[in-house]
Amino acid sequence: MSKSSSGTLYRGREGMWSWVGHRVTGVVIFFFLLVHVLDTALVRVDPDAYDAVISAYKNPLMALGEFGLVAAIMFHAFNGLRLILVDFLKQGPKIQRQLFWTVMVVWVVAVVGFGARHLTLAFTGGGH
Amino acid sequence: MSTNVAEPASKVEIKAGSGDAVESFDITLKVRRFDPEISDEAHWDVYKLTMYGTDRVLDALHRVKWEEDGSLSFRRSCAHGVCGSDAMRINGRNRLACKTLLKDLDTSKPITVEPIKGLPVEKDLIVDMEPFFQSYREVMPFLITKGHEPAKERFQSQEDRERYDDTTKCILCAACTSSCPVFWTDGQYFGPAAIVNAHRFIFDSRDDAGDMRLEILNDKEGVWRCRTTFNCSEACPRGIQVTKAISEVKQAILTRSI
Amino acid sequence: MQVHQYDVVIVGAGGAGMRAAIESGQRARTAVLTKLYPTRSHTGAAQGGMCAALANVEEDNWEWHTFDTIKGGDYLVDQDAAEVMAKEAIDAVLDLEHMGLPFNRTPEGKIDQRRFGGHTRDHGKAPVRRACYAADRTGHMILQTLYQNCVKHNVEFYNEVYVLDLLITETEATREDGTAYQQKHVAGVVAYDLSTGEISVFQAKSVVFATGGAGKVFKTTSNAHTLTGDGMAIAFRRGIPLEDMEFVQFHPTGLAGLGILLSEAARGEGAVLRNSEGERFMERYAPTIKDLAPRDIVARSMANEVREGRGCGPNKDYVLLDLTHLEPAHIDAKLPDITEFARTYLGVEPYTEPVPVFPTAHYVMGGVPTNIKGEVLQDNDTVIPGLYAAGEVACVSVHGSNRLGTNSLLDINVFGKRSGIAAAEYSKTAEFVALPENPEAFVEGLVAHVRDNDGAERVAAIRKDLQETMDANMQVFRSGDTIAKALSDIEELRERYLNIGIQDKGKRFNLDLLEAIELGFLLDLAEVMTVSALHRHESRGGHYREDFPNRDDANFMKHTMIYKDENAETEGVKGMRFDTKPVVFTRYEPMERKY
Amino acid sequence: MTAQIDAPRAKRIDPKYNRARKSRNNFEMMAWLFMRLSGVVLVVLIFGHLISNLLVGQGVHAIDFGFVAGKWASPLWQIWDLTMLWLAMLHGTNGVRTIINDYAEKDRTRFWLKTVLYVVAAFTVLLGTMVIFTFDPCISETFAKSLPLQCGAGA
Ligand SMILES: Cc1cc2nc3c(=O)[nH]c(=O)nc-3n(C[C@H](O)[C@H](O)[C@H](O)COP(=O)(O)OP(=O)(O)OC[C@H]3O[C@@H](n4cnc5c(N)ncnc54)[C@H](O)[C@@H]3O)c2cc1C
Ligand code: HEM
Ligand code: SF4
Ligand code: F3S
Ligand code: FES
Repeated sequence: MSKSSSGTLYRGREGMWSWVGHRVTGVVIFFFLLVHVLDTALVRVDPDAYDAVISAYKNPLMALGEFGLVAAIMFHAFNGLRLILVDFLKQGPKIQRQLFWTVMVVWVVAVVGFGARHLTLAFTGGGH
Repeated sequence: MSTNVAEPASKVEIKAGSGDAVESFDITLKVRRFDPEISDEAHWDVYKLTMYGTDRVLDALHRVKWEEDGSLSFRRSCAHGVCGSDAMRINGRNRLACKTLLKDLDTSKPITVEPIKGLPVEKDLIVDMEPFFQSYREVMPFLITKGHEPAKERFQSQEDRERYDDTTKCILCAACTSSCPVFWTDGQYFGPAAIVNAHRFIFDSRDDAGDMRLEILNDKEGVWRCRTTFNCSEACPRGIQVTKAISEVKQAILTRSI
Repeated sequence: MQVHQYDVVIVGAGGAGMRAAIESGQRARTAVLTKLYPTRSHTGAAQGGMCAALANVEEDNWEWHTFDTIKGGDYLVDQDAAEVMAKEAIDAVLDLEHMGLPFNRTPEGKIDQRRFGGHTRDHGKAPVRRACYAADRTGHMILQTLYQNCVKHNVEFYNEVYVLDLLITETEATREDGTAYQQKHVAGVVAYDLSTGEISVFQAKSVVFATGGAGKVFKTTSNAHTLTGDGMAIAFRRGIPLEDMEFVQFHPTGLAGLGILLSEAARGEGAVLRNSEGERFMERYAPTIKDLAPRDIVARSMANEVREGRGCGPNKDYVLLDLTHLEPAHIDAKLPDITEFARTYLGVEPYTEPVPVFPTAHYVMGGVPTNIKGEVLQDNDTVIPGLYAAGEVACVSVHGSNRLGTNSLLDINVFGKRSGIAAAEYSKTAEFVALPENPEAFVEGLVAHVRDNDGAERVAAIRKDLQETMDANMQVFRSGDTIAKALSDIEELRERYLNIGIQDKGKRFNLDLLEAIELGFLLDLAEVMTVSALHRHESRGGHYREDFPNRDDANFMKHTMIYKDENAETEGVKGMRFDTKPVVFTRYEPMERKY
Repeated sequence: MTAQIDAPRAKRIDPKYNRARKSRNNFEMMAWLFMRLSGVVLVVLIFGHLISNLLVGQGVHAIDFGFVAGKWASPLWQIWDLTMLWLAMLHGTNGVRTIINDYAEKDRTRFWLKTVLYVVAAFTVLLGTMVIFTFDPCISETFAKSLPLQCGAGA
């Protein structure tokens, strides 16, 4: 196809951007999952190594990363539920935009809630 | 059947019509140009025009073509949104140029006009529609009936007729298919327009080949590639609930297999 | 140059072309050449309906339909043709239904029908429900259904291929009465491929012209930009006469200033016209059927209201179409598209506000003369074997001097089908006519001339001037003076046309070039229209002359025939020959046309 | 500069526009359905997992070998994590498969990317399964002491 078909970005709306988000978060989670299975596998090999790796997760910087990951999972999860509703509810396609904004609200609330808890735990050093 | 309406009054009070003269304003039109006879690269051309309140993007393009640069090429015919010739990307979204009033756009910024995405560009705003029509033809977009043709019309209840009304409105403008991020990727996806036109027959009570069409759309390039991004529904100039139609086809395939 | 051979070549993929293709494609090797993708054809813009005396909702029969057609056409209709059309209308509608057309339905599930202008029960007693419809998208559904069936039957299309010439050869022949004449034969067409700029020859045993109308001669029109009368002009340039070209229909309800059509179906569903005083003025002009009078009458009444100062708006130059007494739900069910046009293009909400409307050039009643088989005539009665025409390009003449609403969608189906069958059948027994020498030479010359000319005149400017003079002088009201003015303007524009220059010199998608060629067609047709109009010293149907306000059956109950002829001169125009052709009467005597 | 103009469109359908070989079976439908069903289940599983690991008590700070060992001492959590692993991996793998199908431009690239994907996914699933099933809390000495009976150590 000729190069000229590129041009400005398509200005999609909620539907398209939520799909971009869904796709990106899906891939991010997938790669995390691969790593996560690997690190968890260490429990089978050497408990100390496992603890060492896990303690890395407890570092405040990593906590931010975890926070991001959980936010991604939550977005993917909530939006995934929205997609399922859109697919199976009779009124789904009609109310997709409302559903999207509901997802956003729930997501923000959940992320803020989780963040408050998780980040305080991480930065106050918790029990250990 | 037409309902009977009360005979209208012979004389009524007419409100003093909104007598405002049509206002004029200046716009900047940024058009993506491409002519392989001149260069392999596309570029933007910018035009400054004075236009009027009832003018549409198509009028602006005509103004350029007729008064400034005759080589600007685009398709158009009916000029009122029924023939489907002039789908293009206006300010980043697929629209019909003849249905997009300039005054409804932000005229303080340049208005960008580009060809629709995902189909090979031939020249300026003209793309090759053949892949699009190819998909359309593949879904068997025609009535298929078994048995004898009745001497009179086939009967169809008003409810049955209403069932597929929405998808009969399609003008094959390709605004939907070329707004679909999945179609952009490799152009193999059947695309929303083909599905809309299959839907029109799948849900027509007179048709007997719904199963065959469902089978066709159960293909790996069929309905399952739709990721419900809704760009198609938003782009459709006929207001067809495209994603809903796709959903209904998905569901029909599911119920048929289970 | 490439030469293609087909049994049948159909030019145009609108309703008429595709209806012909469906028949011909199943009988003979057929190609359809069309300058637009088939579904872009202007048949898709038709809104209101297609008439047939199905009698699904009330008593009706095809004989009443014949009568209405003849009376509506102000008795200039060839009555044998009108009979054929009204009779075959019923099958034409049923054919479409069987092909899948989604008509609106009655509660019993039959095809629903509604009222339309000029269609009456029992010879004018009251409006009758005769128009079969699909909301206000009837033409769209017809075009889609026909295209779908072309796909079904694997019809071969050449899309965006412009036919620019008709290949005609002539042989010496003698008539029954012993006089010698030149018999024309059709050998094929020459076409220009928009995407490559290549010119190719299509040799064919039969050629069907279905290129639609020529509304772009006017400025305010319901017609598409691409309706430039190509078929008529091409035939005319090859010595085929044009019949009744003075009769152009102005549809009463175009969106004011834009010309976009609001179907007569609006009035069929109960909308009424009002002037600035809020008066339903049609009660004065057509007391019996009021707003549902034939189009020429309504359009003139509107123009008259405006002329007498009862127009609306800042310039008092339009009247209002009032739907506000109709239920919004009813409007949505029956007139969804046209109300959206009002909203989109004028920002008017038809539920609550009346819509500004004014007559808009809509339909060319005249065209290439044919008989009821769709065969093209080279004079009053000599058929050109193998050449057919159907649809708006043709003049059968079923519409006479004024077409009734819904009769055109009918015309394209009935005569499209007839010509498709006839063309295929003819091709089975006929031989290819030898191509003339250098068949492409004419088109090559035309294209090269337009491409290489470096004149100072712009195509768009000439076209604009043409359309403006036609609007000003050849519209609803005409007179000897205005017509003469239009004609002299056209002559001037022709001079300027010789001196055009286009900017796009490329081969690919050179629409600049084609617009210039189309302008040539428009100029030819405008000239024929004005010359025809000058000759007709009477008022009849769509042709209203203020200097001759009455119908004059004694002198003008006949068709106008204009020929291109280098040796003749008509109304001061060199190269044109004027003739007439008798009207065919079967059983209806001309009466005064009152509604 | 002038580019060559070949016929931009063949008169008839250009073979390059013909869709790749048809696949008329229910695979894509099942995959689609699976994404939705697994999605619903995954919400429960993943949120349960997150809550128990990151929110309850000490949150992330509580996680160490002992935490894991303690969890997997219960068959409920074993099954929980096992299902989650399988569903998430299948779901994720299928998701990435879709994405590869979308964006890979050549059939060869597509083939290789998918092969790598499947190998990695299979490896990960098997590894994870093995870890959960053959998990041995006693390899840690500290832990073995606190669970003398199970480990049979220190006796
Ligand atoms: C807005 C509107 C509403 C209408 N509503 C009604 C109605 O309700 N009822 C009714 O009966 N009638 C109605 N009419 C009239 C009717 O729709 C038309 O007269 C009819 O559709 C004409 O059909 P056609 O097939 O002759 O031409 P078209 O549909 O115009 O098709 C012309 C075809 O010829 C092709 N063509 C033209 N020139 C060339 C060339 N040089 N080379 C190759 N191809 C060429 C074009 O590509 C096109 O495919 C309406 C018309 C308009 C404009
Ligand atoms: C938490 C619960 C989850 C839900 C409700 C959920 C839901 C969904 C749904 C419905 C889809 C299909 C989207 C579509 O067809 O358009 C999907 C796609 C996907 N999911 Fe999940 N998912 C979840 C968890 C996960 C996890 C844990 C992963 C990673 C391993 C993942 C990775 C993906 C990927 C990569 C896609 C493909 C995205 C695409 O094609 O655009 N998801 N998810
Ligand atoms: S569904 Fe809508 S956007 Fe798509 S082709 Fe049809 S009319 Fe155009
Ligand atoms: S834009 Fe594409 S992804 Fe589906 S909802 Fe429309 S077809
Ligand atoms: S020109 Fe016909 S849809 Fe725009």
